[in-house]
Amino acid sequence: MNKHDNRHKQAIDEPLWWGLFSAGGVCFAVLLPAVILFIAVLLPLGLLPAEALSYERASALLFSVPGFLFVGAVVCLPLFHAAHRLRHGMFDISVGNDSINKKLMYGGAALLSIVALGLVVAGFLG
Amino acid sequence: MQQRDFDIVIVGGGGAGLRAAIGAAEQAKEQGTPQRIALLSKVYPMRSHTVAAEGGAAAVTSAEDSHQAHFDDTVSGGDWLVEQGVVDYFVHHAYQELVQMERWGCPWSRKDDGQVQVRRFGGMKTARTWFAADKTGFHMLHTLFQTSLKYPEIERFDEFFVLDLAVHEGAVIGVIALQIATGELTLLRAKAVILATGGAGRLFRFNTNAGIVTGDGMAMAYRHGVALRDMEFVQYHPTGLPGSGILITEACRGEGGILLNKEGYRYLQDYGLGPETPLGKPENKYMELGPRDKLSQAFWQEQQAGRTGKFGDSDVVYLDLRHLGEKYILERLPFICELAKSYINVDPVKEPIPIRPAVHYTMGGIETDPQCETSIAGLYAAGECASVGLHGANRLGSNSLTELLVFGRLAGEQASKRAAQTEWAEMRLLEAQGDRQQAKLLRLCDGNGSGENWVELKRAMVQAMESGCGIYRTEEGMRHSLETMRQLRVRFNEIRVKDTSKIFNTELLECIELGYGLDIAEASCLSALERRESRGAHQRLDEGMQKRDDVNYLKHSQVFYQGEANAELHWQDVDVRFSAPAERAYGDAGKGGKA
Amino acid sequence: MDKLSTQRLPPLKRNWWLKHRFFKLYMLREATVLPLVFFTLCLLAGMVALLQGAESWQGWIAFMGSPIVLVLNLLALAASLFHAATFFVLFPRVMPLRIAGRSLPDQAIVAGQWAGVVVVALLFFWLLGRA
Amino acid sequence: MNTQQIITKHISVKRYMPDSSAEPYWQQYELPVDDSTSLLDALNHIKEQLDSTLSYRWSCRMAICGSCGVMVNGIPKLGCKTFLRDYEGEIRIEPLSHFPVQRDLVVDMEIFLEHLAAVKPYLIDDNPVKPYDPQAPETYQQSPEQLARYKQFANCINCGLCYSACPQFGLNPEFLGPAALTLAHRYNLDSRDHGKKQRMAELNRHEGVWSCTFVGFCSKVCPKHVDPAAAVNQGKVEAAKHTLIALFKG
Ligand SMILES: Cc1cc2nc3c(=O)[nH]c(=O)nc-3n(C[C@H](O)[C@H](O)[C@H](O)COP(=O)(O)OP(=O)(O)OC[C@H]3O[C@@H](n4cnc5c(N)ncnc54)[C@H](O)[C@@H]3O)c2cc1C
Ligand code: SF4
Ligand code: F3S
Ligand code: FES
Repeated sequence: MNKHDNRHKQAIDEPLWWGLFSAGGVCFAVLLPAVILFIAVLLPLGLLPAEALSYERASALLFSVPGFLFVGAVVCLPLFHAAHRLRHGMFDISVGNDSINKKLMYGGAALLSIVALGLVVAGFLG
Repeated sequence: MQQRDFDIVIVGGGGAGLRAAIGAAEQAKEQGTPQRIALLSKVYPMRSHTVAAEGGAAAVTSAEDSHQAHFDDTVSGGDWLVEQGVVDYFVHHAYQELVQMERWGCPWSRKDDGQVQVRRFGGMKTARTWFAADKTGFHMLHTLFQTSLKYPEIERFDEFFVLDLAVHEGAVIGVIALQIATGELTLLRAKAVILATGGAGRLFRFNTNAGIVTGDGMAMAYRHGVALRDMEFVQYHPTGLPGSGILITEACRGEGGILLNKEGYRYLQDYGLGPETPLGKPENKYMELGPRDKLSQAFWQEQQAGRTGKFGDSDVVYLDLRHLGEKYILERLPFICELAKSYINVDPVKEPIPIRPAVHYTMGGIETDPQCETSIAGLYAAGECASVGLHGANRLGSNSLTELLVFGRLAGEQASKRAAQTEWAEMRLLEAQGDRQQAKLLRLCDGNGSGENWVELKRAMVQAMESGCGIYRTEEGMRHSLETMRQLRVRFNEIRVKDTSKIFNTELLECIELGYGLDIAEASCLSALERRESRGAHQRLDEGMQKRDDVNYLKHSQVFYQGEANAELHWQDVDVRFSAPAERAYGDAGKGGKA
Repeated sequence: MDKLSTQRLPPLKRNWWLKHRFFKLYMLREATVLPLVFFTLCLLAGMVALLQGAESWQGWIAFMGSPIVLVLNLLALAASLFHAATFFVLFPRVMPLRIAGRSLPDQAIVAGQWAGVVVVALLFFWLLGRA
Repeated sequence: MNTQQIITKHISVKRYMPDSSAEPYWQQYELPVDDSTSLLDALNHIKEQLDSTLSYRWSCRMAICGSCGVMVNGIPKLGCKTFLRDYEGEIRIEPLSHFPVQRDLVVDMEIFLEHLAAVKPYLIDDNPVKPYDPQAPETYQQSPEQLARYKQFANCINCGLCYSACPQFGLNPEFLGPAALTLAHRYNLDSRDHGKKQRMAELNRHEGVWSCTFVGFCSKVCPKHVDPAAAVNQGKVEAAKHTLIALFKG
């Protein structure tokens, strides 16, 4: 049993990634079907009323406090969800090395999240 | 040959062995003498047969119950062939052991107020059987195994098959074991050895026991001169599944299940167990809650009278649970439903379960004193392999799980005390015995000899046991079986295995087990033949022997090994200091009487 | 006891998941994040466009309408629904809900989550669907 | 019931005999089966009638001892709870996946036992409410509801099928795996236990709950409906809570 003692390394970061993954999973499941349907399907197909997402209305909706929250729930959290699954998926098919994959994936998600939120703030201030 | 030293070596990782290991570890702590304990088992401990026990474990629990009542039930259940001092010790320590199990985490079933719940069991006057759904043995074994992991002083040797004890000048000095994975021998030197190897139900063709229950420990002690006591008493359980023999627990009847013959009639009322109790209102010691021997005998009578039904090629009667309702059945007896559905494709909620008696338990075993020590100094035995004198001519259901705890702990403590005052013997003494074992193994694998086949011999053994030593026995049948065992023992010397490899050679193990089995089968047949009366599980049809005969046979049988020669039988007095033998009666006939 | 030199343990090959339907479905579930990432990147691009002005916003909408992008995003829509189906049944097993000591039936929890999806869709309809 | 019709079936068994050959090979057997023949019955038939050199584990033959796990057509199963009546065509029997093979159908379970032991699977009561007194023994109280919370997770027979089903264990044998994590969770949920903190040290490692990706096949193959996948993932929630609390306490 002593063998286990020197492996007692606690994974303090894992609960964080898993928490973000789970929250992102909920957003992905509950919000994204509607988001994708409206923004990526109905909008470009012109099936929404013309002024629904006109430049003015879209800017007003996005560059606001609710918009900030929207981006957090629809972009940032799902990104972490995706990062988590990609990291584990790469381990599943033996691609790369987990500790590097981890940095790449979560780092990527964090970077894109900052960009996304930054855009909202920029729009809000500008 | 690997050599290791331990203060205490325990053979057997079932309930008794694990409890002994923990008991020894605790005792060593209390004594302030650090001790190393080896726990050997031919299977991983949680695979031991204790895992299959379903019904429960008995102890005086409720305020209305008393030690005296549990004592009386056990003594009369055993038809007075019990050591009464031992029973007294047992009933007084039963409760504390079950509480200790609870404290170790055993998930006993509960009442709404959070107290442990008890259920009725055959032959017990009051409800005093603790249970964990219908997987009591499973939960007890896993609790004990997991608790044993707390003790670093217990070192496990999983899948080590013990071949022999090492005995020198009347004292045990160690054991010789085969590591199954490698085929290598290991010598374990010890100051005390505990045998907890379980019963010998596999001597019979049709039984409720696991494949490993082959009586190894009994044979090992026996071959070194320890008496096998009361081996003629073999319990038939009235409710085994046809075909496999898989057990349908007595708890089914405790919960209110009834037994029917093919005409749908509750035939037990014709066998001194009536009057018929109302449906869903089982009453202790009446009808379906009579003792196992009586129920199995009633089956036999019904079979003779042509009132049993057929399932496949087995004669069966029916265990009907349907009136209990689906919800109750699924809550109290989930495992039974699973077993009946898988193995005979019958859903107990919708159909009665076909059942028939099957060999279940060996009441006799390695003779020990009330402290679990055998006639070899430092050699202890506990659990089903032992005959400490608790069960007599018939064991009561749910006494034996408690026995594992009470006497497992006692054996562990005694062994620890002894080890604290004993020195190791010289290793060369063990080495000599190790070499002898090695030679024996080589001979089994050398491909010479007339090439007797173990499968054939095994089949002959189990068939002879079943036909000669069944529920009802005759002089002629037993004599024939005894002769058969003696011939088979000679033929066994010519046995050779086909598989000569070392790694995980299970064929070799089967052969060694068969050798053990033949020796104790002979002892069993001999004591059965010589007991010229009917008592408990031993029922004779011979003229003038159909009744209990306390004048001549209120005695334990003891069989002694004589090497290649025929075994010898002696008689030993029984401890009856508290309760004089009386009529053993159930149903209305038992009212007011001792039983 | 020491490991035996004679033991064999072939390592798991990277195509292990092709061996069984159950594992293929697992991989499919994990792979739902691929189209999700695509959609998220689209969305990011849209935000940049929105910041740049009306013209690029219109350009972005046109880009979203191009057949390949549209197909990929339809895929993302399907993925999100498949993900939801798998994710919702896991939830009650990870967080069994108990009310007054009795556990809530799994089906009720799953149904509740689907109801959430519908509510969100209605919300979007209320926000964007009317003229 | 008169379904005792006997038919002939073929089964192929993956043999490995390190004493005589370094490579495993397939061997075919032909045997009579009826409606109630289990795979274990079939193996016993082979051992006694056809080929005594075949090695496999078994004991209780009633699906409670956990000895007899093998792969049947690629799926981990208990031999004694698998009935040949349910299989058409060829039946291929292999030793359990993800464990080193010792011989024939026998695998080395040592790592499984190590993982079990690692999670401290026993009641830890460092602060007993009532100390145990052999003279006046008393049980803890536990209501049927409290019992129900962990009961299902206490039904594990340690058969190891879930380890053969779990690719994460296959990829990394250091992963504590479904059964061990379930056992830890069983004790954590027990109202009588106070050992959660000690167990968390094991659970909250990369090789603890965090290696599980909720493949879920473990629960699918579990012969006792223990649902280890649920236990492991509830363990994640617990580990996350534990970490949060530890962070706040510094
Ligand atoms: C189906 C069934 C149901 C039962 N239900 C009940 C019940 O409800 N209530 C009750 O009180 N009793 C019940 N019993 C009886 C009770 O379960 C057994 O008597 C008891 O479990 C025996 O325990 P044990 O520790 O003595 O032996 P076991 O549990 O059989 O353990 C024997 C151990 O010895 C080891 N061993 C044996 N030979 C060797 C060797 N040569 N080398 C190394 N190791 C060896 C084995 O590996 C095993 O670990 C039941 C029995 C059966 C068969
Ligand atoms: S969780 Fe199920 S499959 Fe896994 S070891 Fe336990 S009983 Fe076997
Ligand atoms: S299969 Fe393995 S990955 Fe998790 S859910 Fe079961 S432990
Ligand atoms: S033989 Fe015990 S589980 Fe199959």
